[in-house]
Amino acid sequence: MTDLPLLSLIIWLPVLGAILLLFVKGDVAARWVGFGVTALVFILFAVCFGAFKSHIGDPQFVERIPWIETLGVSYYVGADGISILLAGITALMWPLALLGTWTIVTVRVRAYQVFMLLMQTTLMGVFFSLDLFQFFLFWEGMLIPMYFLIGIWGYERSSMAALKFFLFAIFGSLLMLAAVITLAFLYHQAHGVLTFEMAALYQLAIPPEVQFWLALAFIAAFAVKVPMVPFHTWLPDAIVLAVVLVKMAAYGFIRLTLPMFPDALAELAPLMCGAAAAGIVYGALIALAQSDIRRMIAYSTISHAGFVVLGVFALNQHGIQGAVVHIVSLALSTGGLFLAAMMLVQRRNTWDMEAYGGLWHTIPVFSAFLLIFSLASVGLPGLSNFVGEFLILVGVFQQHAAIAVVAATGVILAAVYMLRMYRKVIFGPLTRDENRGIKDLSFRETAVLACMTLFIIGIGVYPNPVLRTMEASVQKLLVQTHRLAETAPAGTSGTSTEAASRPVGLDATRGISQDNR
Amino acid sequence: MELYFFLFFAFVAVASSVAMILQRNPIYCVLLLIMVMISIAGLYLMLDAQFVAIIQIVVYAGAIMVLFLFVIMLLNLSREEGGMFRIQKPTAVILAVLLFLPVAAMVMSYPGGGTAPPVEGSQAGFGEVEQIGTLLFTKYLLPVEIAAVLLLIAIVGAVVLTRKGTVATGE
Amino acid sequence: MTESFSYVWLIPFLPLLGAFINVFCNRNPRVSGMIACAAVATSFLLVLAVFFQLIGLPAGERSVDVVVYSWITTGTFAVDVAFLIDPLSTVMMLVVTGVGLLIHVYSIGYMGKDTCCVRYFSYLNLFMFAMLILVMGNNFLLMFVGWEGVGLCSYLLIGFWCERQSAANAGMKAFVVNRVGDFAFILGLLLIFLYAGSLTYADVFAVDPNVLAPVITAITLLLFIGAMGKSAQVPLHVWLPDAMEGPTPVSALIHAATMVTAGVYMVARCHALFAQSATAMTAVAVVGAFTAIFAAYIAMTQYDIKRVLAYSTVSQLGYMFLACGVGYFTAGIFHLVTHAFFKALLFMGAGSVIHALEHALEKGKDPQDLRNMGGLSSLMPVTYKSMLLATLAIAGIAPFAGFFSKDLILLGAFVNAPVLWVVALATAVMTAFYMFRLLFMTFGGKTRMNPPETEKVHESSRVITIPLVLLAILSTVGGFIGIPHVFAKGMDRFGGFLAPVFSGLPEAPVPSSSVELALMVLTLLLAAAGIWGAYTVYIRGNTVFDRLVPRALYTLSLRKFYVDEVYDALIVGPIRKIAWGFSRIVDALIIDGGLTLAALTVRSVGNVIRYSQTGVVQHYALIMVIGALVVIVYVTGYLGP
Amino acid sequence: MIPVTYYLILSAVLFLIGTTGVLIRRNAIIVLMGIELMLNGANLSFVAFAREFGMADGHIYVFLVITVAAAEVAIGLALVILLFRNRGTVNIDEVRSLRW
Repeated sequence: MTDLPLLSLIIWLPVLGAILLLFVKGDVAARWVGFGVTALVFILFAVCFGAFKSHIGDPQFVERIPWIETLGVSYYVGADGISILLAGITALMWPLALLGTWTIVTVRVRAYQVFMLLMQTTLMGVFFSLDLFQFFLFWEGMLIPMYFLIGIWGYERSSMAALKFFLFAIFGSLLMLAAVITLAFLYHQAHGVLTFEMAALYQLAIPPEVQFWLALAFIAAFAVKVPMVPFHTWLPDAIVLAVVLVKMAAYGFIRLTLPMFPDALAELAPLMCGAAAAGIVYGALIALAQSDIRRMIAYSTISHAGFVVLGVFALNQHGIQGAVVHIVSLALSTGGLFLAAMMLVQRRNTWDMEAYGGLWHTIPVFSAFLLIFSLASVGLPGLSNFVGEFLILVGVFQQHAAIAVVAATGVILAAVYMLRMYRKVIFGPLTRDENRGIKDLSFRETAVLACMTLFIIGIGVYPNPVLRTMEASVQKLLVQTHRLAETAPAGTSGTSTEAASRPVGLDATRGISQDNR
Repeated sequence: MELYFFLFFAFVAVASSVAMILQRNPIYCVLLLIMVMISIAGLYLMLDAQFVAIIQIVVYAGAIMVLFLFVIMLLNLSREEGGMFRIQKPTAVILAVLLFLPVAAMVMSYPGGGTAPPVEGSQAGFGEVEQIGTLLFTKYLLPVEIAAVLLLIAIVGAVVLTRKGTVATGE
Repeated sequence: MTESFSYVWLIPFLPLLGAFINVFCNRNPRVSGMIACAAVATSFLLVLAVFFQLIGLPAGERSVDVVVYSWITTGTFAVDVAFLIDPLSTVMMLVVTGVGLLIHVYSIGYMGKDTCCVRYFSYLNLFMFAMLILVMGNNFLLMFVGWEGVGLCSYLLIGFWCERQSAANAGMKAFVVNRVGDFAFILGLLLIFLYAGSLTYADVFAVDPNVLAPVITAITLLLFIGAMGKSAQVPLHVWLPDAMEGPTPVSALIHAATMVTAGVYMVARCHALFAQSATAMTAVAVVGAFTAIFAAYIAMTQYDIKRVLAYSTVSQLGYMFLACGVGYFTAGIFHLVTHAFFKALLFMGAGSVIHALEHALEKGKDPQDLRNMGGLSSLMPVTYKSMLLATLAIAGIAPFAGFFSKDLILLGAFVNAPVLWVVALATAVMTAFYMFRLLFMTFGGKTRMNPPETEKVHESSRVITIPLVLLAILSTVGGFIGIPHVFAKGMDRFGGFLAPVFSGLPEAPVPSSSVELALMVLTLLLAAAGIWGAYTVYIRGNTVFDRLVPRALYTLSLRKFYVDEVYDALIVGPIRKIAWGFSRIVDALIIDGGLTLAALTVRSVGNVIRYSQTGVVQHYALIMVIGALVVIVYVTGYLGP
Repeated sequence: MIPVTYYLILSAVLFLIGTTGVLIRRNAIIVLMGIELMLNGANLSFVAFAREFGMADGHIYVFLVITVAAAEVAIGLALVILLFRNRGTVNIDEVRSLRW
């Protein structure tokens, strides 16, 4: 069974679905085809996850077909611990998103399904590609369906939002393209042969100052997608797919920046952690002042994305594993929150929180789900976000204590703005009479939200399967990240090759006092 | 001996082209241009390019110039009165001279000049129709096909453009 | 030996199961009460079984770890869901499930008619689950899970009647203030993990002191701030009085007996850490004492029956922290247990009074306001008698529970920190005063209700009164489990039971028995003085105190030292402004503005270049020729021969 | 035998005369003729080099240039006719509507 080219199937099946959609007549049929294909992809993924051996760090299910020999580019696909988790959450979220927005998207349904399927393909492509050129192609390819999805199905001012998003993304990708080419060129210079294979590029010894600029280019490209604070203004208008992008950007960080530029990271990591922590507080503060649910969720995503970046740039086992778990739970909780908000708005089509209030008795089921999603994103222990957040804090605390404290304040602010939204929308007296008529969630909607809640609680209560699948590959990544750092001046404290977290325990005082003070 | 022929043709070409751009009456311009073309055909002959010379006269001078003539007649253009020239006349001349200088300098520095190879010594039939024909349909097959398509498009375009009642003509 | 305790995971699981059943499988309100009580009753029985099994073990080995499954394992960070069964956690479990059971029974009567009481009982069960996890966890992270879970349930239960805006606000306030405490708690955890390499109690306490030395004070203070947030000590106490918006059994369970004591339990559990840092101990003691007197002072002038009890809880918690601060952890826990009894009883008594008055008073008269009550002793005898016993207990009158536990704390304070002892004494007087003021205003004196209302007042149903009576008995008898050895050697079974947990502490100095007796008499006299004061003012209506107490002091106390207003002005207001500033100015203007600026510059440059298109063909030709010229010159490299 | 440089100089001269013609004349047809002259100049240098290197490829290029010229003239004159029909004039100075 596993000789079947699983990964290629997962990547290209949605495209087939999209083509199939062209011949389908009628909205409902289109929706069923869209849902069917994504569900099939999920089943395929489940098989893949089952066959995945978590103790090996290197990529599995590898498929390689030479594509452009002259450039040394090949269609090189493989899944390791981290990418299989991120791809898994995408595979899970897509059918749920399609099912969730069944009645919400009514205009041009067929095109919507086509674009959603195309986007899934490009996403899977990004997660599974081991060839830098192919990675870049999927990365760019992802922009087109997103542009249309934001442009057509976004909300008012959506065309402007789509344009703004596109410009930001293009700005980022140009930098990345430049970096990719220089990398390939350097490799060619060093080894004669021209290749874009990531594994090969990891081994490349790049002089530190060049490394600095390359790292900067990659980071800028991904920072736009995260979005990090200065580049985030496109998000509030293009909230529809914000969560997806966080996954992409974080994966970009983990897969490309960390292993390739160890020396540059020695200086850049504290900077990025500081920026991320600032992003957390900044995003949370602004979310506090929003009266529009959509913008509030957008800024909370920015705040949570800051946590993810913080985890990634902690450069140790806990930080990165925390970041990946946080991405997975972010997709579930914020995705669920936004889906629920869309369902509510579909009934009353206003995004303003003030228009609601006292909904607890009119729509109890919805209120319960909204409560679970809000609490998940606040980081209540026992739900998935807490596992990620706590691991990130543990990871960052070892490297930069002050930054961890700032990030931890994000926890308080998160509670404030999320519960403020909940109080305005659900609690309080039922004053407006148009709120009385709202009917509760239909069976389909409940099923979707229930499935998400199941996963949120599941990961919260028993996160080990998720943690174990990526343990080996994070280990390998860290060995990769710190290989040159050892020769570099004692920038990062991780001396031994095993997990970079400081050798804690009895000699902890020596290790701590040496670089914390 | 050949030098005289060359000088003669060159002089005719240059003189008639200068006359052409200064001539007020368009018909005379066309005739002058035909004169230039014929003199250039002569030069082609001196350069053993018989086929091209013939083409030059038949197609270029014969067909294209006649087309010009036809159009001038159609539009019934008379002598141009008044400011025949654009105000930018001096700039144009200066530019022409400026443009000529580097080219001339470059050409003069060309080493191979002066030792024209013996005409008979080269392969027989150089520039003959047979050699051109083989070349056309072997090495340059693709360009020929493209040229054919180009002509087709040109014809269709011209017809469409000038037909009455189409969007282009605005009736 | 651990397998014998393997059933322990059922104790927290049963309330969770009850909550699950209530939420998903049950719509009928009456049945939901039954399910909830059944769940808590079975877990109470299990706790009793654990208690007796633990006593069976020799004193030394009374600490059992029961590991259920490994929760998070990444590299060096390994935390698993495991329960620690030792005397301290067993005592807490007994209190939580015991008092919890009585409150569940009480709630059936109290909430019976409420429409959505199914939701109420599921929340109550969820709370029990979270509290048990907090108490039974064997590592800090599991305690934190319980910590936040309990915070969540108090948020849900305070905001239970969510139609009332005040309830919603109170719920959010409680959660946010708790979150501030949890923020400090998390930082403490991080520090512990960084230095001790693990989060399980056994490993952390086993780390030898000089490893933790540089950060021990930081860790303990951070943990204490977390405790202050949860147990409503002075700077973070603002949420408890507002939490009275929730139904009364909620106040009884959460805001009297269990949740608020979580902080004391945590400090007691980490006694090994706290003992290593003198500054932390003094901080705990000082904050405890100050909170005690501060809250008692405010409680004296409040008119809402539940607010008086809320401030009294804050004050008694201050006592417990004082006890821990001066090293008498056993006394702290003992007071926690006795306080749970009589405070739960007081709240439930108040609840039955409010319950009765709700129907009796006309519209618009607040059933919780003391000024609308009076003379209920004859109308509600059982409630009156049980509340009388509880008030005597809390005032610290001889045979009752409060006397023994408070006396131990006073003894500890006298021995270790005389200044704080004086403060504690003053608080004892105030406590006696405001408790009996409450008693006399509700039950004593002539009724302030007009005749038609008094007919409608009648004693609550048996389901409510039985728990009252049971707790009354416990309040009176409760003290005897910890009789100080002054009266009877070896009778201090409570101290003996907890001794192995606090074995690591330096032996507390024991004053001579005569001094102890003198202290007891002194406290008794002061308590009596307090009672006499309340009697003269509220029964005989004597206004002697009005002339004595300056007007300013009275309003200061009535207005709760304006703490809420100060917080709003200093913290809530500025944060809202900063947030508004950030979103409107920084985000909208600067960043977005920057982008639109870039867009504008591009357009303006475009405008300038636009004029180069003149429309005349020759110009274009000219430009082309110039271009050609430039290229040729560039290529050939020279401009002429 | 005439050196190839003479031919090149001549073709440059013709080319430049054509360019000046294009730049200074107002009548569209004359401009077109100027362009034809420029093309002829180019052809001349093609043939001259063909002769120089003994390769007939130059002739092929001339042949192709002629076809292109033919196409270009066809369209050019069609436009001129249109211009005349719409605006009544052939002077490109008076046709400036396609501007900013």
